[in-house]
Parts: sequence; C-alpha cells; structure tokens
Amino acid sequence: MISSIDIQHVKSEFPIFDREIQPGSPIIYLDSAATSQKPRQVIEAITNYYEQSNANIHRGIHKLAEEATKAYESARARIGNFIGARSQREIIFTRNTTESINLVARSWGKANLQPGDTILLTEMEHHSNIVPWQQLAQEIGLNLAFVNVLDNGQIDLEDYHSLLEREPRLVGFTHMSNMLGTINPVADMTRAAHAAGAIVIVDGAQSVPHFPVNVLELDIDFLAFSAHKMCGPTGIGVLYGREELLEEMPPFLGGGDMIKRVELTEFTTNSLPYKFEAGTPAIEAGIGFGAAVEFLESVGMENIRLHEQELTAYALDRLEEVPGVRVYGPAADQKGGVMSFSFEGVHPHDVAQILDSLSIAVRAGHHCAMPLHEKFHLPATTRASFYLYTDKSEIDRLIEGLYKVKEIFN
Amino acid sequence: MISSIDIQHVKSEFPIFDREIQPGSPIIYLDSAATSQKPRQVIEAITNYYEQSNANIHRGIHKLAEEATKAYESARARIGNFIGARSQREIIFTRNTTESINLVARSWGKANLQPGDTILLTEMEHHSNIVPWQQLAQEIGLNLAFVNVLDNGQIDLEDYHSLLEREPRLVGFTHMSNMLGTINPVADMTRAAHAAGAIVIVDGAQSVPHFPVNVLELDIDFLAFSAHKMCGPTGIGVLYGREELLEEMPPFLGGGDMIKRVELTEFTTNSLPYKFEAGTPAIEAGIGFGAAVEFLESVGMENIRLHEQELTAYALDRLEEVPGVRVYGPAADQKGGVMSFSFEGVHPHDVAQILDSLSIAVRAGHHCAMPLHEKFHLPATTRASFYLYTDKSEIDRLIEGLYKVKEIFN
Amino acid sequence: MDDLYRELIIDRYKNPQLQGSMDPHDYSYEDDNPLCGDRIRIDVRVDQEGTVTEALFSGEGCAISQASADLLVESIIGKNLDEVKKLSTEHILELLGIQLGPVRIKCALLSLKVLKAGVYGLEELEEELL
Amino acid sequence: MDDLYRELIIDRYKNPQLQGSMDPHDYSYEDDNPLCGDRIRIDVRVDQEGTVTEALFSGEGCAISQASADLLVESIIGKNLDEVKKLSTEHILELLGIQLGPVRIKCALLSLKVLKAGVYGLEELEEELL
Ligand SMILES: Cc1ncc(COP(=O)(O)O)c(C=O)c1O
Ligand SMILES: Cc1ncc(COP(=O)(O)O)c(C=O)c1O
Repeated sequence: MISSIDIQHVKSEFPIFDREIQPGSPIIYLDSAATSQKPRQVIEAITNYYEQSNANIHRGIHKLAEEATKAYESARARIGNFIGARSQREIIFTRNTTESINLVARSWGKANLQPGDTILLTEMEHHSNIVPWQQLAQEIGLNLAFVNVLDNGQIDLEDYHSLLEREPRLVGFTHMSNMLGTINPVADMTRAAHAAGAIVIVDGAQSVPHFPVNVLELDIDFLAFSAHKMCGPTGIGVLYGREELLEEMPPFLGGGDMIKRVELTEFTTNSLPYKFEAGTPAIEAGIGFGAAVEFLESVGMENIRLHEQELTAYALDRLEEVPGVRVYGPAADQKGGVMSFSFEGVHPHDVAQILDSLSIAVRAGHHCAMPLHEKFHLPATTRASFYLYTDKSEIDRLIEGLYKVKEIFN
Repeated sequence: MISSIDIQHVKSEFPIFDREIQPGSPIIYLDSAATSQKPRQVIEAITNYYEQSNANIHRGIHKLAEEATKAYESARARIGNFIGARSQREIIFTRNTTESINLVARSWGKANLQPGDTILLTEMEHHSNIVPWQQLAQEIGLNLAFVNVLDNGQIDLEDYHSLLEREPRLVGFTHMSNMLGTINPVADMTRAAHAAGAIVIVDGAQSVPHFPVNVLELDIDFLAFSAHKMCGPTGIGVLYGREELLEEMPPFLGGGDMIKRVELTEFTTNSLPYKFEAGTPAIEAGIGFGAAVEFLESVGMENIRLHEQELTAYALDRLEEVPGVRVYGPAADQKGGVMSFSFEGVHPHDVAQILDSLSIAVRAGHHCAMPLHEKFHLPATTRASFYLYTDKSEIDRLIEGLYKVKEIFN
Repeated sequence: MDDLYRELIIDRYKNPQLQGSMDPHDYSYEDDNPLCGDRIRIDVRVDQEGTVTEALFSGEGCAISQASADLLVESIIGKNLDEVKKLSTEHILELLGIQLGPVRIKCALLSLKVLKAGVYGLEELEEELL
Repeated sequence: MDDLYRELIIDRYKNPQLQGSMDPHDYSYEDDNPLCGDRIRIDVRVDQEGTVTEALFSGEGCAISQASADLLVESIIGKNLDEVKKLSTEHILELLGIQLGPVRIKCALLSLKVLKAGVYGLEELEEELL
C-alpha cells in the first residue's frame, strides 16, 4: 500500500523527534490524543511573533500592534475557512474545547433553558462535555439524559432516536470518542436532533485534528475544538457558533475587548466575535494556531485521514495478536487512531511505565471518560493514539514493548 | 544619578529591540502597560519546551509528560513565591487578569452574595474590574458603589471610608491605575475594608510587574494579574486566593482536571488549585511565565521600581515643558511609569499616528478605563508607558516627536 | 508621515469647508466611535430626482475622521442617492490619498457609515463596513 | 526498567505476603485513587502498649500500589503507633527501592495514606501527603 503522506518528511518537520530519550533511542510518541507534537512552522510563527511583532492587539495604532492584530485576525479567518464557517464572526477564540463548551452552557444555556428542560448527551462523552451540563443542570434544574453506547463502542442509534422523543432542547455529542476511537455519524445525528427541535453542540476535539470537518455540510450549530491537539499551542481553542445563535446570546466573561461602551453601572457589548472574548487573548497562541492549520492544510486533511486509517487497521491487527490484550471500540473502518486496551493481569499504569522505560509514550488512566470506563467495568485502560507523524514501525515497537510487559509479569 | 539597573544589558536581552522598523530606526516601545516585550529567556523556555518536553500534563506516566508537569508546576511554585503566597495551592492559573476577576465574581460572588448586598469599587478601575461585577449585579441584584477619584488622580480616601460604612461584602480596587499611574495605598485600604467586614480583591495587573507585591504583608484576599504585562506570554494569568476562601468556593468552569470523580449525573471536585482549572491549561505559557518571573527576580523588583521612578520623574518634567501637553495623574512619587496626556488641539489618534511614523509606539484611546475618561471629560488620551527596558533617551525621542506633532498641527 | 498627514488632511481638519447643520433636511444621521470618541453628524438635502443639492457635517474627533467627513460631504454634492449608496471604502481612501491601518480606517469610515445609515438605514450596512 | 520493576515489586504483586482482612481489628481504613482505580484497605491490631501485632492489606490496582501496601504492612509489625505516625514518603521509597514520577508516586503512597488515615484521621494528613 502506498502511504498517503510522506511520513519521513512529515516527521522531520517536528523537532522533538530529534530528541533521544536514552542515547540512540528517540521518543515513540503514541499520546497524540492527549496533545499533539508541534511542527517547526508553528514554533517559528510564535518565536517570530515575539522577536518581531509582539504587541497587544485591536486598539493599537502603532506598527507592532497593527502587525500583531493582522496576524491574529488572519489566523481566525484561516481557521474559519478550515471548518467551512461562513464568516470569521462565527469563530470565537477560547482557551480550549472545555471552555468552548462551558461558554455555550453558561451563555446559550442560561438564556434559553428552563427548569425541567432536557439535555441529551451520550455515555461516551469526555468530562468536558458532561461536567458543564451537570453544573448547569444543578443551577437551573435540568434533566440530563445519556444515549447508550453499545458493546462494540458505537452509539446506540435506536436509543438516540427514542431519547429524542423527550424533545431535548440541546443535544451534545462527541464527533470522535477519545477512548474508543468511535467516529459518530454526525450528519445523521444532527439532522435527527434538528428535526426534534434541538440545538446541537459537537465536541470536535478529536475530529477536527484528524479529518475534514465542515460545519455547514454537517449542519452543526456549535463546534468546540482545541489547537493543542492539532499541531498548535495549548491555551487556545475555538467555539464555532452559527451567527444567528451567537448574536442572540448574552456575553460570557466580562472585561476589556468584549465591550463597546462602559459606564459605571452598565455596559454595552461589542460585536461578534469579540463579544465573547474578554481581556487580552492568547495572541501568540492564536497566531500559532493559524500556522498549525496552514501546516495541516499543506499535508491535506484527506491524506491525514487515509494515513491514520491505515495505521488503525494495522494496529488493531497487531494488538489482537498479543495474548491478553483487549482493544475497546469499533472495527477499523469506524474508528480513528485511538487504541484503548486492557492487558490481562497487568494494570495500565504498569503497562505505561514499562513502555516508558522503552521510550514509548502512551497514556494510562480513564482519559477523562470515567463514565465510559465505568460502563465497561474498567478502572483504567492503556491508550496508544496516533497522528500524521506516526509510522508503522512505531506500532511494531509498541507490540514488542507489550511482549516485554508480558515477560515481566509472567 | 546612577541607574539601578544596567539598562544596556537589560535591553540586549530583548530580541525585538534588534528590529529596525525603518532602516536605522529601532522601535521605541512605550506601550508596556498594554503588554510588555519578552526576553530571550522566556522565548527560549517556550521553544525548548516544544522541542524537548511537549506533552499534556498531570496524568501522564511517560517521560515527556513528567517533564512537562514538573516544569509547569515549578512555574506555579515560583510565582507563588514571588508574591509571597503561603502555598502553591493558592495559585490558580487563568487566562489573564480579566478571567481571574470573573472567577471570583462567579464563584465566590454567587456563593456568598445576596440580593441587596453592596460591592465597592473605585472610579479608576479597568473595565475588567467593573464589567464582571455589573454582570453579577444584574444577575443577583447587587448594589455597586464607586469610590471617587480626586482631580490629582488619587483615590478619595475620605469617600472610601465613608462608603465602607455601607458595609460592602466585597471591595475591589486596582493596585496601580493603568491610565493615571496612581499607586494606591493597598495596605491601608485593605485594613479598613477588613475592619468593615469585607473581602478584598486587588487588581495587580499593573503592580505585580513593576514593584514588589507581597500578599501577606498587604493582607490581600484575592490578587489578579497577567503574565503578558510582566515579560511573560499572553494566555496565562493568575488568581491568588487565600486558601480558606478558595476551599469554600464552588468550582468555576467544568471539565477535565478540575474533577476528582465523574459519574453521569454528578461529579466531585479536585483539590486546590486544580479545582478551578478546567481542561488542558496553557502549558507552555505557564512555563514561560515561570521563566519571566525568574528573569524579573534576576534583575530585582526593587531595582525595577527604582529605575521606573527615575524615568517617571524625568518624563513628567519633560512632558510638562511641551506647550499644550497635560499629563493626568498624581506627582512622580505617587505614580508608576504610565503617562496619559492630552495635547491641545490634537486628537490622541493623530498624536499616536505621527509618533508611530517616527517608530515610537504609544497607545491612544480610553485604555479600557472609559468611566475614568468620562470623569475627566476626555474622549481619549495618548499614553506612554515604561518598563525595565525603557531608557531616558527614549523619553527624549518622545518629546522630540511631540514637538513634531505640534509643528504639523500648527 | 508627510504622506500620512498630507497637507490636505490637516488643512481640512483645521479649515473644514462644509461644516454645519441644516434644518430642515431630507436625511440626517449621527453616530460615534466609542473607542476614541469620534462623533460625526451629516445632514443632506436632495431634489426631486434624488440628487444631493446640499450636505453638511458636524462633529468632533481626530483629523482623519473630520477631514474625511468634510471631503466626503463635498464629494456627494451633485450625486444621485443611488450613486451615494454605492460609495465604498476605496472612495474615502482616494479622497484622503493615504493608506490606513485597521484602527485608523475606522476613523476614516465613520463618516461613510453615518452617511449611508442616514440614506438607507443602519442594519444593511453593518455587514458591509465591518 | 529492571531497576523500576525490580523483581521484588513484581514478586510482591504476584505473591503478596500479608494480603487479607481481619475482624475484629483496632484500626481499619480504605481509600482509592479515582484517577486509576487503585484501592487499598488496611486492617491493624495493636497490643496494650500500642505496638502493632498484626496487619493485613487488601485491594486492587497496579503493581506499585499493591506491592507497596504489602511491604508497608510488613514493615509496621512490631512498631509502635507513634513510629507509624512518623513514617514518611521516604520510607515507602526505600521499601520499593526505586524512584517514581509524580503520577506513580501517588500509587506508592496510597497505602501510607490509608494507614495513617486509619491511625489518626484523614484531615491532618491531607496537607502532609499532597
Ligand atoms: C489595571 C488593569 N487591570 C486589568 C487589565 C486587564 O488585563 P488582561 O487584559 O490581561 O486581562 C489591565 C490591562 O489591560 C490593567 O491595566
Ligand atoms: C473528545 C474530547 N473532548 C474534549 C477534550 C478536552 O480538550 P481540552 O482539554 O483541550 O479542553 C478532549 C481532550 O482531552 C477530548 O479528547
């Protein structure tokens, strides 16, 4: 099979892969679902900003402020374009996916929901798409309902449709599970939710980095994602929202930038997207985010998806051959590059630590999906996750490492 | 007078000053109150993190995650130490000063305030210490009262004491005004507020970067500040809070990291400081913040203060000699390095733009202090602000620039 | 800078040609830019064919906002309202003869925004000018 | 790795020496680490002088948490409660004979936390061990 991307070239763009954890042993980084590595282009965009144009944005007349504003706002435009937004007014910069979801809960939620209203989520949500709704539910008295996840790791669509009959006001689900790797049928789910009269928020933290996502085609009302999982910096994320919804929403945090006018006892809000952005934003992170998207576009999101599909199929095959290993989630064609597994008789912490001693970085724990682990009766799992810079030889090394674990614990 | 810091050496630590805006004309950056420039040490800490240790923190067992966690948490400890906190549990990382204040309003405020309670602020607050309280006031029905600012730019302490008789539950004021440069008598004000039974939040955005601030000595309950104004990155700030207060407060945003345990319909919160930090934080920004504090400590906060006092006195003298210029705020000994002025017959935008054409960066506008500008009947002012890398020759260049403005508009 | 603060701008700022207000008028609108305190009002009279016969501005603010208002008002006299509605950002920049950054362009465009809001309502134009 | 997963740890994990529970007991406590699902219970009997005569642990979790519980319980038999209260992080690390990162150290310390909580209440010790 011919790879869809030039993996050697891609890898060489990431300075961290030059590091040798132990002499002669470069890092095998299989923890991209937690955060991705950063290509030179992103690091340089940030350094260059500090060394050439560092200034506070939006209200400055001097040259540095103008350059900084332009760089930051072009990043916003590029990101808007990347997900198919109609206008950059629909792209709100937040800290991360988590803050994006909280923003919707606190602003849209408090303005639109009444005691007794239902919010429909799924059992495979990340904590960041559960806890904000629990907080809101507690504050104003809402019902939370959760769509069942099948044993094969897929959403129980029958259950979904029957829960939609409760007429939830909002439906929230992840595009791709960060534990199971399940890729949900967003377009179908969104259509059904809209037909039932609900607004839809999609957690795109694991999808936007890994395959093409178009908010118009999928008819998404709100989409949340984080730069740090897609080759960009931490400290910046996006809430995409349909302009008509955002226009009607009250502001979120208060302070500079989100206002048009302030008097001692009242303020008027600024126009979109600034209405939701209070205080000095993460300027260099925004610029770095723009550079990350530019980098991903240069590789091509379709190519990244193909590359990861190949890796996923390969990894599933190889993992299944290790005695005692059980991988959770659907078959390769429904699944992104995330392998959460258990290892008979060995706790995930021990697996991860032995792999670490072989310079292989994986994650062990509940991956911020406690309810899902609970459901599968797992205290924790070991997770290996891939990205555009992962290659098959690294999966081979993982398998060797797992045999080593076996040896130690036998 | 012998300068307290080696200004040539300090300046050489900031790569941006090598940039020539026009050939032969390096940037004269007099906009540090908006955001500071960044020293090499900070830029390198960030680059180094990306190239060596980039990983998500807190739950990772692999080497990169351990290094990243350690770097991030040592930054927290260093910052705690820098402001004299008793424990790093009292240092909550936020996006910026604005978010820190919003956190107090939403968490402490909603848990502790009743309809009809009074919050006491001052007329010299930045929008970020006004709007969050207006939002809260609107939500739960509070009274906002504002301490008068005298014509000389100082807080009217008589008014302050008489407003304290209304028994406000919370008193919030800026340590140093970002428009007038006024340095407020925090220790006295805090003592009086506590005697009146109030909790005190201090906006340290302009003080922590410029002189020693010790939360215990000043008996501050909450202190908010931003890294980007003190040689650090944007996207990260701190809320210091007394541990007893933080312990009792409900969480702010919900999501990963701030929880100990999540079930489908309820969660329990994590311990301090994580309880208030939801989702992947701004990791490299936190590490850069630590490097910034290390840099400031190596120069010495007392030395920075002395250097800026000298600049302030010099700048006030020289500005007053320009016909038509009027500087707002108190005399040099009560004032930090912030000069907001009007220029007879010339709008601040025009002043700033002409200065920009001379490679001098100043700010023109209301500096997020509209109520204060309103009070002084000013639509806007021009502001020149200094930091440890500013030298007298730059003030001379500013004065020359102002004479040029005069010439053009005469 | 000489480029930026062309004599024309400083001259029009100090000696505006069409400053004032008219009552009655056919169209009038006022708006401000709260960020910097620029404020512009424009009054317009048209004949039966919809051709601008008289126009005046008043206001306060920076040289760019005031000079562009003066130049804009001058440029529309004799024009039909249909033409006025089509005036673009470029028209203002041509009148001023300079390039402007993102903050200053708002100063320059305030008068155009006020004029268009007066002539055909505010909503349609928010989109266009932002 | 051989260093890390010293034979002792794997051995104690697979063949714990002091696993079980006792009823009656003088002290007993159980706690878990929700992050990874490690769970430890420790039961202790003391004589009239306050010297530990018997101690057992039960629970589930990673090799480090289970082996350190087994080793800890073994190490306190014959010790006075006053000595037990003074046991520190170093004691556990010495028993295990390895260095641990910030996440794994919590696995190792869970048993110490449980023991101390059983012996003198949880509040005092939160501070100390976090
Ligand atoms: C006194 C004061 N408070 C608050 C802020 C807001 O800081 P940030 O934008 O970093 O939240 C600023 C800076 O603009 C300030 O000068
Ligand atoms: C599916 C999913 N949602 C949300 C998040 C939270 O992202 P962040 O921590 O950047 O807010 C993550 C990442 O941990 C995730 O995988």
